[in-house]
Amino acid sequence: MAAAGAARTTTGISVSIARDPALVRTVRLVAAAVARRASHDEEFVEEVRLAVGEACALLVGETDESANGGPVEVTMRLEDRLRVAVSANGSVAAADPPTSDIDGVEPWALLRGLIEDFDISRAAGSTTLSMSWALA
Amino acid sequence: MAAAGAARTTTGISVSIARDPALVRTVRLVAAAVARRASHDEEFVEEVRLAVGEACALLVGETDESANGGPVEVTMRLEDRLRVAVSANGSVAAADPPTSDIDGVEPWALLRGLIEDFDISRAAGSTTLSMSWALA
Amino acid sequence: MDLSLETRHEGGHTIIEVGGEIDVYTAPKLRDKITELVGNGNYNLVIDMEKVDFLDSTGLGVLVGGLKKVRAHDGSMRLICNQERLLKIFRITGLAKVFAIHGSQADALAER
Amino acid sequence: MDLSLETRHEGGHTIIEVGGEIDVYTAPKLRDKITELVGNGNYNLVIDMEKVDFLDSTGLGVLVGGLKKVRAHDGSMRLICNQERLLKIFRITGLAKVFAIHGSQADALAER
Ligand SMILES: Nc1ncnc2c1ncn2[C@@H]1O[C@H](COP(=O)(O)OP(=O)(O)O)[C@@H](O)[C@H]1O
Ligand SMILES: Nc1ncnc2c1ncn2[C@@H]1O[C@H](COP(=O)(O)OP(=O)(O)O)[C@@H](O)[C@H]1O
Repeated sequence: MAAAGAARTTTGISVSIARDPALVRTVRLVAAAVARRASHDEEFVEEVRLAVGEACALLVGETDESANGGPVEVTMRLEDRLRVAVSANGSVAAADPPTSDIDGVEPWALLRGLIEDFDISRAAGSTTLSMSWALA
Repeated sequence: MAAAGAARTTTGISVSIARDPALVRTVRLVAAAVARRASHDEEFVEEVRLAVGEACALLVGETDESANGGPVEVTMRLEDRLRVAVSANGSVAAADPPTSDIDGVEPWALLRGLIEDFDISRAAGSTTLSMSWALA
Repeated sequence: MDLSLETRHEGGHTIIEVGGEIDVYTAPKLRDKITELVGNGNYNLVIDMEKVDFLDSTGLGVLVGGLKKVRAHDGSMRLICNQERLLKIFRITGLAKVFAIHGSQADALAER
Repeated sequence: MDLSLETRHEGGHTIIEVGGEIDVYTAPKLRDKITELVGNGNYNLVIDMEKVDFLDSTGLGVLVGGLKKVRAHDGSMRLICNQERLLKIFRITGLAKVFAIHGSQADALAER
């Protein structure tokens, strides 16, 4: 199929959302669409949707109070692997040390457990969550 | 409903895609999701999906040859109205005069006929299609 | 992906059942199919759009191009479309007057 | 939107049937519902997640928070979940060992 071939060319989409929890599901829609271009394995698609949604949720934060923290940016690229970066400037709800506890849930547990290649980097008040998946 | 109230606050999403025709449908997904936040009228949602998809298709162009023309950027904001801007730098497939003919279809006819508030502006080699809808 | 094309021959007509989205990405596949059919001598086409979810101006362009091709051979191209949201697109662009648009395959094939 | 909550009382349990997506946007609504129920003296909750399409860590946090609340009243919180993709999330986070997860309402209500 043409789509499968095209997936090997670098093609990318980036989405930037206001720090509004209601927009996270829209980012999940995009993540699922991009993943589906790379593979028709619905388990893979679901994993990407969950991981990108989770990363986005952590950076958006639950309350609208952080709305002045600037946008959350999500970049997805299909190249040798599916590469996703989710980053936000300013104060980030999940910028606490990775041992923090939100209602008893360790915030990075899900992402770390879900994705083999997962990385958190912080620089100049900005946090970037990077993840990638091999393309079948 | 909380969602209806939230729609009156300025909240926005922007999507930037490589000039790859396969990504246009992903932008349509986003457009439909944003429109659905503003209104549950499916006819309205469908109109926004069609218009944003059409604008995006015109700037992306049909062939991958224009892939080096830089990304196409789509910005959607819910404020007093739903405001959408679709713009692209560099050479744009649809930058011909509005009387041009692609296989007999006048490229702007659909957008002009569909949207009351539609505007094309060109500046410094960049084209922006702007459109907006009243929120019911 | 997300465009399906099924071709059948019936009573001198060639019916293309199109499903999914006809847009800037998929329209070339429909164009190629029409070109192939006309190249093989099928000049009376019926495009069944009942299962089409989305149509943009690239898709319209392919349909207009197809109409030109079959007319060059004194052929015909009929469309089947029931969906108001698609009919609206044909009306807005003035193409509702250009195409013979029918409500069903039976209708489209009945007409002389 | 996109989170539905239906509450029923049956045999000393309060069943919350959740539908849609439990995420950073909707989880507060589930938290409020649990808080309200516990506030009104309902300490034995059954969360039916059969119609849940999506669950993120904000949703997990609300469930863990709910468990803490009912336990503070010597109550219980049982989950109903059949879907592998959700069960996987509970396993990854270690919460599969924390919650009593059942395959059906009958199962959840049968257990003492
Ligand atoms: N995301 C998570 N990953 C692993 N363990 C978790 C996670 N969230 C909570 N837990 C653990 O689940 C257990 C249940 O917590 P809690 O609701 O406080 O119940 P308890 O009354 O048994 O302490 C705790 O031991 C907590 O550390
Ligand atoms: N988007 C459009 N809006 C309005 N009219 C259009 C559009 N696209 C094509 N047409 C018109 O449809 C007619 C049909 O064109 P064509 O396929 O060349 O058939 P014909 O053989 O009748 O000229 C033309 O008159 C053309 O101007």
